[in-house]
Amino acid sequence: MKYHIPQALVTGQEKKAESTYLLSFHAPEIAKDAQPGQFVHIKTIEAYDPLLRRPISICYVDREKGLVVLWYQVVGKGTKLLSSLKTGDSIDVIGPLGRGFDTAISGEKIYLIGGGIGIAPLIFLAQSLKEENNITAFFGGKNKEQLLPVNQLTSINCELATEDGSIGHQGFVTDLLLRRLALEKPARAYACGPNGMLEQTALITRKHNLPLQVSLESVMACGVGACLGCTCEKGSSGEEGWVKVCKEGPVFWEDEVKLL
Amino acid sequence: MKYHIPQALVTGQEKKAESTYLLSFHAPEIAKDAQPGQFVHIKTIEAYDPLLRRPISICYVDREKGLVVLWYQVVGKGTKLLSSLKTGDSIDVIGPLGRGFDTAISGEKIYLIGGGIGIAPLIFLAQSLKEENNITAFFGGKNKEQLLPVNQLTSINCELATEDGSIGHQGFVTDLLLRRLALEKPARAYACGPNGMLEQTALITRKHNLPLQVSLESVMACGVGACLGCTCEKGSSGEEGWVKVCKEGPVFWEDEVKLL
Amino acid sequence: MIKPDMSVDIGGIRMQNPVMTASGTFGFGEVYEDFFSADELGALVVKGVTPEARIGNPPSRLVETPAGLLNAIGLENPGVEAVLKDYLPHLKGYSVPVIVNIAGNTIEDYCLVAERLSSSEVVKGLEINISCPNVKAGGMAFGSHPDMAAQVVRAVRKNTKLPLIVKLSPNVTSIVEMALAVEEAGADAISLINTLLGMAIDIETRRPRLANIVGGLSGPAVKPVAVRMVWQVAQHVKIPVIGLGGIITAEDALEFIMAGATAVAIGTGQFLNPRCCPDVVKGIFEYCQNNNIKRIGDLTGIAWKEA
Amino acid sequence: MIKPDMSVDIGGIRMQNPVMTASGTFGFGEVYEDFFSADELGALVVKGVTPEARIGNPPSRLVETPAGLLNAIGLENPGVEAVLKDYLPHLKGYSVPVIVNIAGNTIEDYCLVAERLSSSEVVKGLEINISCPNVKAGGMAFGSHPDMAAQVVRAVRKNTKLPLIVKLSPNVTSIVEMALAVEEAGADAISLINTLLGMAIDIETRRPRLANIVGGLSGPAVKPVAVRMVWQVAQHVKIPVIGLGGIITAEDALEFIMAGATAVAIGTGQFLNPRCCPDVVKGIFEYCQNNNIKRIGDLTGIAWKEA
Ligand SMILES: Cc1cc2nc3c(=O)[nH]c(=O)nc-3n(C[C@H](O)[C@H](O)[C@H](O)COP(=O)(O)OP(=O)(O)OC[C@H]3O[C@@H](n4cnc5c(N)ncnc54)[C@H](O)[C@@H]3O)c2cc1C
Ligand SMILES: Cc1cc2nc3c(=O)[nH]c(=O)nc-3n(C[C@H](O)[C@H](O)[C@H](O)COP(=O)(O)OP(=O)(O)OC[C@H]3O[C@@H](n4cnc5c(N)ncnc54)[C@H](O)[C@@H]3O)c2cc1C
Ligand SMILES: Cc1cc2nc3c(=O)[nH]c(=O)nc-3n(C[C@H](O)[C@H](O)[C@H](O)COP(=O)(O)O)c2cc1C
Ligand SMILES: Cc1cc2nc3c(=O)[nH]c(=O)nc-3n(C[C@H](O)[C@H](O)[C@H](O)COP(=O)(O)O)c2cc1C
Ligand code: FES
Ligand code: FES
Repeated sequence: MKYHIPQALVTGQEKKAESTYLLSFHAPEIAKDAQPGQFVHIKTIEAYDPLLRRPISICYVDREKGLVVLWYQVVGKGTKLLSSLKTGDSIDVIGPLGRGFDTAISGEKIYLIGGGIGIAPLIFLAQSLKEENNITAFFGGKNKEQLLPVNQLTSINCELATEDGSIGHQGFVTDLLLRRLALEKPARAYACGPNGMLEQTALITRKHNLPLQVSLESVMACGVGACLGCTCEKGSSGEEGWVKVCKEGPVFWEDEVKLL
Repeated sequence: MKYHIPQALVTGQEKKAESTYLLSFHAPEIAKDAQPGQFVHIKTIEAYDPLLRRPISICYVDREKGLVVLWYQVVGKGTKLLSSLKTGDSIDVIGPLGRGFDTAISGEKIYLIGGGIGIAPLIFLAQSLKEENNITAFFGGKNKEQLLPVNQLTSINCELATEDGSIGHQGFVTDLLLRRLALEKPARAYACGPNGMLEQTALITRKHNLPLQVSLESVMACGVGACLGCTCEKGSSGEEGWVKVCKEGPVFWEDEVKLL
Repeated sequence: MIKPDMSVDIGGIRMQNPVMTASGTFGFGEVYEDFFSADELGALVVKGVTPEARIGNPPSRLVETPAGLLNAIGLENPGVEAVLKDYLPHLKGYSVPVIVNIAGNTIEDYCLVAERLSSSEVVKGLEINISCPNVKAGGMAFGSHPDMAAQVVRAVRKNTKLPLIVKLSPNVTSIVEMALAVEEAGADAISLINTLLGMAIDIETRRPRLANIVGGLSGPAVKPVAVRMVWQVAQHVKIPVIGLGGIITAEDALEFIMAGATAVAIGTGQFLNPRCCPDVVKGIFEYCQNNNIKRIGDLTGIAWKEA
Repeated sequence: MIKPDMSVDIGGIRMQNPVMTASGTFGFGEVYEDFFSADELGALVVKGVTPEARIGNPPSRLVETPAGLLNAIGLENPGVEAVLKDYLPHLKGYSVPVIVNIAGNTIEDYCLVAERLSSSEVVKGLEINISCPNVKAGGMAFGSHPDMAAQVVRAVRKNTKLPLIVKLSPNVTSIVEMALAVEEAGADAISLINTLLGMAIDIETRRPRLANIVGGLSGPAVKPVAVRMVWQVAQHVKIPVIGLGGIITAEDALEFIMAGATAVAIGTGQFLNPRCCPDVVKGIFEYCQNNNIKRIGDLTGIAWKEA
């Protein structure tokens, strides 16, 4: 079920780091039905510029309070408008949309690999998988600040990497992943982040025969599979053509899409 | 001199009545140079919808504090955006623009005739003329609420009229004007308000040979005389053609424009 | 309160109200099921169909522009046989007429698709897309020349008994000339506008933003052009006009109707508001009620009829 | 930091930078004096001038649309003699070239205005407006047919030695055909686009919002169409192209330049930001500095030249 809530009430907006925010709003139906990896599609203004909704992954839900939390970065005019919302304002939101992560797994060792704002959907995933599985997260970012929300939102076991070394390993998350893979063999990995990081991750997991799910981004119009605009190239597992990131994704098995 | 102040600081926003607001902002240059009847031209949003600036008359200035006050009504998307501004926000404003009222008058009996939001520029006019002249204002509106800002902003002698009779005379301001003109002969009148009111006023002042200045509205693009878009028809005093409301107005001698 | 008669007739297709979906923005009818029932619409127009499956253009296919959307999907579709087999049966469940948008590279392509679709009892009309800006061959060329457009229409006419709507391209010098040519050739209705040809360049990569270089501009940005074309065409043709291009609200739809449209279609608007179509139906109904309009048809062309 | 060479040459008119004002949006050069000096510009293009004074269209003349502006001014201007006598002398004070936009109902009109303006030492070039959508006779018709456009250009060419810029209408099926026709006829440069023909209807009064019924659409809404036309034309002509339509920022201007424009012009953008032109000059300069572009000309058409 998808919902369209033209007047979801904003319950909080926190600036966490340079142009990085946590936004929460009240949308019990979305909170109830949402699966990790799914996203909401947000109208950032009543007028027609920016015209389109903006897709943002669901980062955290509080089903009891009916709250949905987003972790987002201001990169352009839509996210800038989003960041001007205050508690008590209302936003027009559709969701939950898309195919989320495969969560039919239990009693396993699981890796989460997240880069920058790509950590957001993995928080929700951890929230849902941590009871029944043994999770290790490899999260990377520019600096310590950018990774601040991680501690606020989750208590899973994290190994951190930053570009400037202000916290954790100075370097890439994939360095951490490689180091750890030398020691143990997990059952599955999930990744979200910049394309370069996903590519590196896929190279590594392939070599280690580690099944990998990735969450992708793409420019979207409808967000529901109507416009065929958000396509990305199919991977080795299918015939020639495209998959719709909004509908068949945003989460794919690594070989369903062409990352490399 | 005209100024373009892309970051004028909002110093106050008060809701006075149903969709009626007083907005003040800090713009010392504009406050210093503004003449009654002039307007400011405001960009209500960074994005391109609504595209154009919105002209709003200067209602009151505090030259010492460098403040400009606007009294406006929310009628569409531009004014709605304006009403969402809060103290500390910045607005992009150009002004003072246009030709204001002729204020070269002293020691005279003067009438101000204002309807609804058309009262706004007359407040500033009263502010400037009241020391040296004897002013009577005839202000009309829908109801008591709509006229509330009058008391807040000026202490001149007012006769009020409302459609619902909730304050003052129940009926038109022009009723008040007619009644008073039967008793005395002022030197000049100034009017601003809906077209119907201006027409009725002009009919009356013509019959009484009372010189009248009116402040007009028109849809504007540039606000500075560049686009020739804001024209209204010339009156009996000139040859065939149009006047630019933004540049040759918004204030005109009644016979300069075709009201009737 | 009166209960206005909202029904309209588009070349023999009876519609309970004048609001249709625009081709290419509603999939094959299934995607908005979570938000409203297609049975609330006047008619359902589905994605452009070609003889063979087409994979469409590579990404990126979308660019947002001020109040507009550039798309270069490139007529991705499963081909007419798959549409008949896998998609149309699902649409049987709806009570509203289903209209299929058809496209091709050659006149034979159009005829073949038309003929095959005529075999389906689900299909109540065809919309001939002679105006797709996003494919190299065909499409656009047919939409740019009155003679070629007329040829397509005449040929398709011979291959189907279904009502034929011809969708015109706005990228022409004289839209009236195009409209008269297709009317003369046997069109039962005209829909306009398809997208305006546009493009955008990324100043960082210094390359066009769309893989296809050019794309079609839709959304509120193009509405003034669309309303003007409906206004011009409706005064010159006898067949009904379907107006579209930038409709988001009932007010937008009413502008088109007053300009001369018998019905309207909504594309990009659905992306902004998934309930755009039913909301517009409701808004038109209320306008009629509040203004004592007995039949929506009484508003068609009122902006010039009562001038 | 390098100091990029911002100068360009438009058909013999040397400009210190590629940013011009768009005709009809800058009066006769005087109106923006409070905000910046016209000497900061590449060139100054003034309002369309006709043989006789024209009072233009009645109000209302403006309608705001999403990210766009519809205008129907109707070429209000004091006529060529008054322009020569009362307006041009004032422009002598500027060091940047002044270009006058000219219009008329007949070929003779264009020739007369061109000849008279050639007598002024202030005028450094003429922009032939064969594309004004807001006047009943002339204008538009010349802009819609390659042959007629060429005739106007050829005739004007015989009446002046000044560089001739021809401003094309976007309301045509093939902008390239129009461009080739005027190039062949002797144009020294092409500017595009003029406004798109559009309209809007007031659903309360049920009448067109503009007194002239139709008007010209400008502003960010039309930019994708304008960039596409510059991209198409610049690849087919040898003369320089001036790009305009919806430029507000330096990024917008760079899009046009990368699409193939040698210079750009700004109209509606000035209404949003009275310092739009000098701000765009500055932004282009900074882009060149940051990207190590030595000559702005190196960016012209780079989006297709380096493909
Ligand atoms: C399924 C999905 C989930 C997402 N989840 C999150 C999230 O949890 N947190 C978050 O901060 N962001 C997320 N994004 C990205 C977010 O949607 C974009 O950052 C946002 O749409 C940009 O809008 P804007 O108006 O601020 O920027 P614009 O002004 O539209 O663009 C600014 C810049 O960002 C680039 N850009 C625009 N859209 C995207 C995109 N979809 N992907 C990559 N680059 C883009 C543009 O090319 C441009 O350079 C997600 C995207 C998708 C598709
Ligand atoms: C010189 C001048 C001074 C003004 N002073 C004031 C003032 O002090 N306080 C104030 O509240 N308003 C004033 N106005 C009117 C104000 O500019 C408009 O109300 C405003 O531009 C509407 O913008 P919007 O986006 O809210 O409405 P829109 O969405 O643009 O329009 C909403 C409705 O208002 C109508 N409308 C739009 N612009 C105007 C206009 N200029 N005149 C009349 N109707 C219009 C439209 O036709 C439409 O029906 C002034 C106008 C001018 C020209
Ligand atoms: C993503 C997308 C896909 C489209 N696909 C088609 C199509 O297959 N056939 C067609 O005739 N028009 C197609 N169009 C054009 C629309 O049907 C419509 O004519 C145009 O978008 C203008 O209407 P709008 O502004 O309401 O979107 C498409 C438009 C969009 C945005
Ligand atoms: C108010 C107004 C008046 C215009 N007058 C003229 C004119 O006299 N001659 C002309 O060739 N173009 C005229 N134009 C068109 C502009 O020069 C320009 O081609 C068009 O507006 C697109 O550019 P823009 O989006 O930057 O405004 C006018 C445009 C506007 C908005
Ligand atoms: S965004 Fe429309 S199909 Fe994915
Ligand atoms: S608003 Fe442009 S001339 Fe008055």
